[in-house]
Amino acid sequence: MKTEDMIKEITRISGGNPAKCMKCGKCSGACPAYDEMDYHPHQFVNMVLDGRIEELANSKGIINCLSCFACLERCPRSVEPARIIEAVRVVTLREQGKNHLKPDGIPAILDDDLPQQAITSALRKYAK
Amino acid sequence: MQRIGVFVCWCGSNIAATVDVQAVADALAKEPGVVFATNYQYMCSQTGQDMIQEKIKELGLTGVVICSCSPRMHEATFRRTCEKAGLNPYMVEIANIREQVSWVHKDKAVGTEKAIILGRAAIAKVQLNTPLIAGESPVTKRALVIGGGIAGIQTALDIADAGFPVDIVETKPTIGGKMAQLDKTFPTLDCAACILTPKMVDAGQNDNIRILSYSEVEEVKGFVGNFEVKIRRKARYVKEDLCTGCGLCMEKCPQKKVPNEFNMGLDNRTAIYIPFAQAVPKVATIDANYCLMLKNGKCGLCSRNCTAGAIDYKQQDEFIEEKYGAIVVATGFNPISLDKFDEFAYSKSPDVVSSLEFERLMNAAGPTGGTLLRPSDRTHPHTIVFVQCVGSRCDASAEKGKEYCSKICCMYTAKHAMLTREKYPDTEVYVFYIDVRTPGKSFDEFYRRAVEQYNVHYIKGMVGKVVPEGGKLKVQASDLLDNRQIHIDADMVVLAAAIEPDKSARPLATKLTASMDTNDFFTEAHPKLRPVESPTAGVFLSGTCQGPKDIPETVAQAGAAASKVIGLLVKDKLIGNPCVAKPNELMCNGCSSCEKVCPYGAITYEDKPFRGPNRTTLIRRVACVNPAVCQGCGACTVACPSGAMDLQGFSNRQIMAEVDAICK
Amino acid sequence: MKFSYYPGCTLSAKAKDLDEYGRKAAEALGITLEELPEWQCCGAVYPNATDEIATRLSSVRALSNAKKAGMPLVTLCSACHHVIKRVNHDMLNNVDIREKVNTYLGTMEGAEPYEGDWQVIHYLEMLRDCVGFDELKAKVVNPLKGKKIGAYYGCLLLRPGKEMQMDDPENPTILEDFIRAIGAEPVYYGMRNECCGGYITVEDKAQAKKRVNAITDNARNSGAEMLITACPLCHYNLQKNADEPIQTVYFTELLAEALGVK
Amino acid sequence: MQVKENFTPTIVAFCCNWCSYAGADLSGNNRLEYPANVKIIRIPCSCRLNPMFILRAFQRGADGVILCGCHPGDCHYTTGNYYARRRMTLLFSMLDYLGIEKERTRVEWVSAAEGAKFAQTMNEFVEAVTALGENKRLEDLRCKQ
Amino acid sequence: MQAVIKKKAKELLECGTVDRVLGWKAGEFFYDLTPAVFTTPEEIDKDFVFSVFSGANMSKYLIEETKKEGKVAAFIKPCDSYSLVQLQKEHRIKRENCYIVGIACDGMCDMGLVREAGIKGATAVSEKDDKLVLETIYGEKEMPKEKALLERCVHCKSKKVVDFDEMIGENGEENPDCGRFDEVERLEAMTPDERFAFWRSQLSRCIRCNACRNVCPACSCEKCVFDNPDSGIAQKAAASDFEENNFHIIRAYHVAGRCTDCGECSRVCPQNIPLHLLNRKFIKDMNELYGFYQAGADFETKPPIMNYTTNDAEPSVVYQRGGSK
Repeated sequence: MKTEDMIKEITRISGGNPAKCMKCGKCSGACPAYDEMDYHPHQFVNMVLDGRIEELANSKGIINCLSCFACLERCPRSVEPARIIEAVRVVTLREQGKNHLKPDGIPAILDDDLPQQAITSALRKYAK
Repeated sequence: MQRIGVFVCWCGSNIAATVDVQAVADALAKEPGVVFATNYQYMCSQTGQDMIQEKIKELGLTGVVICSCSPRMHEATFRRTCEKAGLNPYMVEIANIREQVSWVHKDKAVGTEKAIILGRAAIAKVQLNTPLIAGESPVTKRALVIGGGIAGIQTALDIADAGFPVDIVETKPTIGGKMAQLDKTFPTLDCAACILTPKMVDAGQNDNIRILSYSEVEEVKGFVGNFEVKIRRKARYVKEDLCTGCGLCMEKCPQKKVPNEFNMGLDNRTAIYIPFAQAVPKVATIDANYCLMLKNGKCGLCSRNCTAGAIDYKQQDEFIEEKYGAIVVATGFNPISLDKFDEFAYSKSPDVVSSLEFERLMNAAGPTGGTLLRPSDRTHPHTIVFVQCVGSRCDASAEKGKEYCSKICCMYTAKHAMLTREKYPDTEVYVFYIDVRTPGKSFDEFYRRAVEQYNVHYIKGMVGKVVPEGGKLKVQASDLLDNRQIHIDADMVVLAAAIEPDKSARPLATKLTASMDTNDFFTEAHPKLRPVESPTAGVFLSGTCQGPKDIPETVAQAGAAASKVIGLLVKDKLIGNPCVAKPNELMCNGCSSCEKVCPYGAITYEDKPFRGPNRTTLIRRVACVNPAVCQGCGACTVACPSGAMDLQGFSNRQIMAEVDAICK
Repeated sequence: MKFSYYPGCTLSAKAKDLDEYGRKAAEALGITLEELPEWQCCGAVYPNATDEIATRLSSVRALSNAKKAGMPLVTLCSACHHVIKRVNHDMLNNVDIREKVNTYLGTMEGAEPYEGDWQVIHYLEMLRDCVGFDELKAKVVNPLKGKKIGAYYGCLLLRPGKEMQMDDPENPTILEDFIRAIGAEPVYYGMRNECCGGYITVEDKAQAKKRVNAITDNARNSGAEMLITACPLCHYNLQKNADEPIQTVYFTELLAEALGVK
Repeated sequence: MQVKENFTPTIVAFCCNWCSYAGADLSGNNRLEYPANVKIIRIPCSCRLNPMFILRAFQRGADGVILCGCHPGDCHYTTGNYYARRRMTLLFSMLDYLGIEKERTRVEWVSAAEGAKFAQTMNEFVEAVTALGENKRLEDLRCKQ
Repeated sequence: MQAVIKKKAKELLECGTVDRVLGWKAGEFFYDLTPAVFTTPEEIDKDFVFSVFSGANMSKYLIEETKKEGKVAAFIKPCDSYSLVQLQKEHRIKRENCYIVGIACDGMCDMGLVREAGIKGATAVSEKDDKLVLETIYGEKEMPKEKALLERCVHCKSKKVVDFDEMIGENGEENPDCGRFDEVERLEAMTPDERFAFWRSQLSRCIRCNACRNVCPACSCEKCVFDNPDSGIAQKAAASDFEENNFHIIRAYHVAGRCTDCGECSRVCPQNIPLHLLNRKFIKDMNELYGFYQAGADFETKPPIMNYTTNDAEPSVVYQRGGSK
């Protein structure tokens, strides 16, 4: 995927808008996992904007983020870094080929015999 | 039928190059009502104007059409020309054949044809023009200033100096406003009280100024030059004219546990009180929410001790009505409530304070007598963390805080940090900032002094959490330049809370029919060119009610507002724009549709007698437009179902005639 | 008062106390909790990614079934509540998610479309808004006098405040009010709404330990003798990973005790 | 629908005095061309535009009518264009309901600084109306077939 | 019903509550009921009629009646009551000069539909259960009342009398799901050509008799814009066909936001032009674009066309909305 598309994809999945960031750093001031993360919440926002998604994808940060939403709650600009970190995490897991399904693909593979649990569980593999 | 003269301008070659001006004049000469048509090189030149005047007189023209540049350019010029020749200036119409024809069309035939059509439309309109005479209204030579902070005081002083009487309406028991609560002022660090209180005294003693403290604007009627305002004088239970301000009552008052708003609730006052020593008027006020006498009729100590006999427990709110020519809004600001920012533990720890509270803690007249002490245990703080932009610059969808920059926080935080370091060199001071914004004369130098001379630690980053523990405030924050999270055990945290317009501003705006933005700041008539006037004629803006401002800017705007007011009050009468709405009373239903869409409150209703059938008299409710208030937008004309409301100068028939001329 | 009740997997296995005391206490308060038939695991982690549909399905089924039963849905586990409440918010506000979920459920299960128009509340909200803490106080037979209790909220119950809408996410009072209602004394401490590191507890014990220690130290230094929580993950983490654990119990246990049904 | 050869539509543009009329002047100042069949009528504010004026124009042979006013929020009279916006929305919807081609009516917000936008808008509008051909429907809505 | 109403009318006159009573009396035919003013109990006994043909909206008559000395009583059906409130909002009715008796209503009938049902030579009507009983010169005939209901009653939006001094019968409820916009939707779904053909065929039947204007409670202007020489459109002498062409569009526009959808315009149209479909289009658009609004439902709310929000839809929304085929 091209960098621009990647930025769009991350933004779309996150449901947030990194461009709103005013670089105040409150997210990283609020983060309880700051010291364990190699890239910190404010960096995620900035690096996604810069297209440095590869680096983020390979970082410890996507695992060590506790998804506690402190950054999301306290963000004055509604950037909500937790959503962006999650989006990077999700895209990474999907890109690495750990699953072959995308929700948009569901209707295509629907047939009468396939039990819905199969789909649910298959889809869930990449989530967590 | 009018006798119309048509004057086609060449504008040098600007028009003549792409429009056959002779052909235009010839074609328009054949239009009904046209008795004369000509063309000339420069109609706006003296010779051109002389020609128009000559022809008006010579041919007895009743209407003039000028085919030239945009009316935005020379309409006023040509109206004056015609007026001098004895023609009503509103009998002139301009066909814009430069901006709309010669400059945008290259083909001469096409341009000429269009110029003729535009000329016809103008002729069709002039056929229906009627002479309009601008209305006049008298001016009441008295001004009202709403709000008695530095903005209101300065405006009142300037107006009074010009010789006009001014009333200041202030909702608190004293004038002075926020500035009276400040300690020092940036960037010169002179003491706020030292520069403000002389002005308060001036205002109190000026013969032209009447201070109506502890009062509110109840109702506003009328229009520019002729406002009628009803003012509520809240019962203070003390006769203002008798009270000497000796303060004995305060000593005797047994109810001593009232949170002192002047000190931001950091200490207590008595139920009968004078807010601070330099109050103007220096008159006591009884706080009815706390007074034992007023609450359960048992006490009366103040009354017994008052040698002037000023106490009156039976006092009621009074109303006064006064006429004004101009109104100045100076309702000021407040820091926002910090309820939604409890990650800083503001509501949990008394040692987390707002900047205005810190201001009081530093002030010699404050609750600690000017010694900086922690509110919790009255000990000297050794580490202080300042947090900037609390509630400023927030995204709207965050649903807390304000979208705008509050403008003054960077400077007062630098001041606080500097003063702290100066008075208490053993105190470490950290300032967390997003950006340090210091545009202004000597402002950045001031901030740099805090950093370079006073060694204040400025950290680019933001505090994310404050946890009170063991008498300390554990501050967790980011240091973005160092790319690390830092933890500081602070003794005090000071929050630079965003500022917002005073809550009284919104209802006041409704009473004044003055407009506001989404943040409840008053809108100016033009953001650049008319910054101290509200779009509502006769209403002016002073200070932070219009937007965040520091003291010098506020004073400058106060002076500007005053000069606008003086400019209005020196006039003996106001001449209006005659192109205003006019109802045909015979057709008016009195249905209030027009009133609902009028942005100026220019429409009122009257019950008027009309002749009915069989010599009866019928009383009907009909609309009346105040021509001094109406600005001529025309919203009402479309809202009116019967077409009873029309707009002079742009009447239904005139516009229809233009449509017909163009579509023919 | 009758409610649909969603216990969730953890409450059926590892956190039986939370569930059992919750049910007993409800009974004592005259509340009927009707367990949803055939509920499924909520997925335990809310799918933040807006394009994940499958992980939202079981929450929608639970909500939809509660709607059919005509009773508001009550949850007890913080994690389940977080997931179901937020999925409900998505179904109400995110057209894209709503359409995809309904298309899927419609085609696969012939289910009626669900529009996010049913109420899901946490047990605590039921106590506060349906029973009322004053009413609860009146029903307490065994007030827990003198107990100094710290409320531990964690993250999932409160955040994101705009979606969870339970309490002020930075200055919550619901657990403190609860503690007061059962006769004990609430102790404020700043870390009560900071994360315990529950999500990382399997992968990175050290990080979880650090988080938990910060919380327990702050609670103890602020005078708390015990902590209460609504979250099985926090409960586990606070008990197992702290260097010096502070006694932590589910709030329902104290509720049952105060109502004399423990 | 008959389309005359070399059909040039008659377009009436109502422009508010404060923004759009000035915007039109600016496109003149900058020599930005637009078709000559656009004729501007100056009104004080977009809220002065009575739907009757539009119907009248159509009935007298106009092929398209456009209203230009200040951008919402920038009205010289504070609220005029907000009223105009509702009035025109409802009127256009009604004309569409009667089967009149909705491309014949348009509202565009043009500020005093948007000379280029004014010219561009007029070019586009003339093009759209030219494509529709002559307006017959409003002229003869009631004529017996 | 008639007996109860007549009794009430007489009572109000006799005990001096009112000086006049506004009611219905028979015209040339028994179904041709027209509003009339009664001043004595005797007149009421003689001429007062209330039947399924008492469809006329009484509120408009109160404009003139309440200008007069003394007090007038009026019998107001639910749909009339919305006009009554709307006219008060517009300061047209002096409420202190009238006494309003609300009457519960389960629909008024259309004589045309009775004839269509094959019943000829009718001379009187009465109701039995949910049937209409018609005395005809050929004997008594029956038909289900629902088959004879006026269009507006089939899609009755509300059975609630919104303003009254006393009620006869039990007050009903609003009925938001009355399906009154179904027909508008059907038209919206057509192509513009089809719609144009539809409206042309309808409007070209108009004979400009002004019946719609005369009956409409919203068309109560002191002088209609079409008769106003300063409006620029009343130039009859200039042989303008502007008025002819655009009368109904302008009328619908002028009553938009004030029209309570009482349906009188269509009821009285001698050419059976479905004029209410024009009004309903405006109502439907306003509901969809600016939030639900019912004219005359209360005394406070501003009509959407005299109101705004800063983030209203742009007029270009018309290009995207339904009916774009």
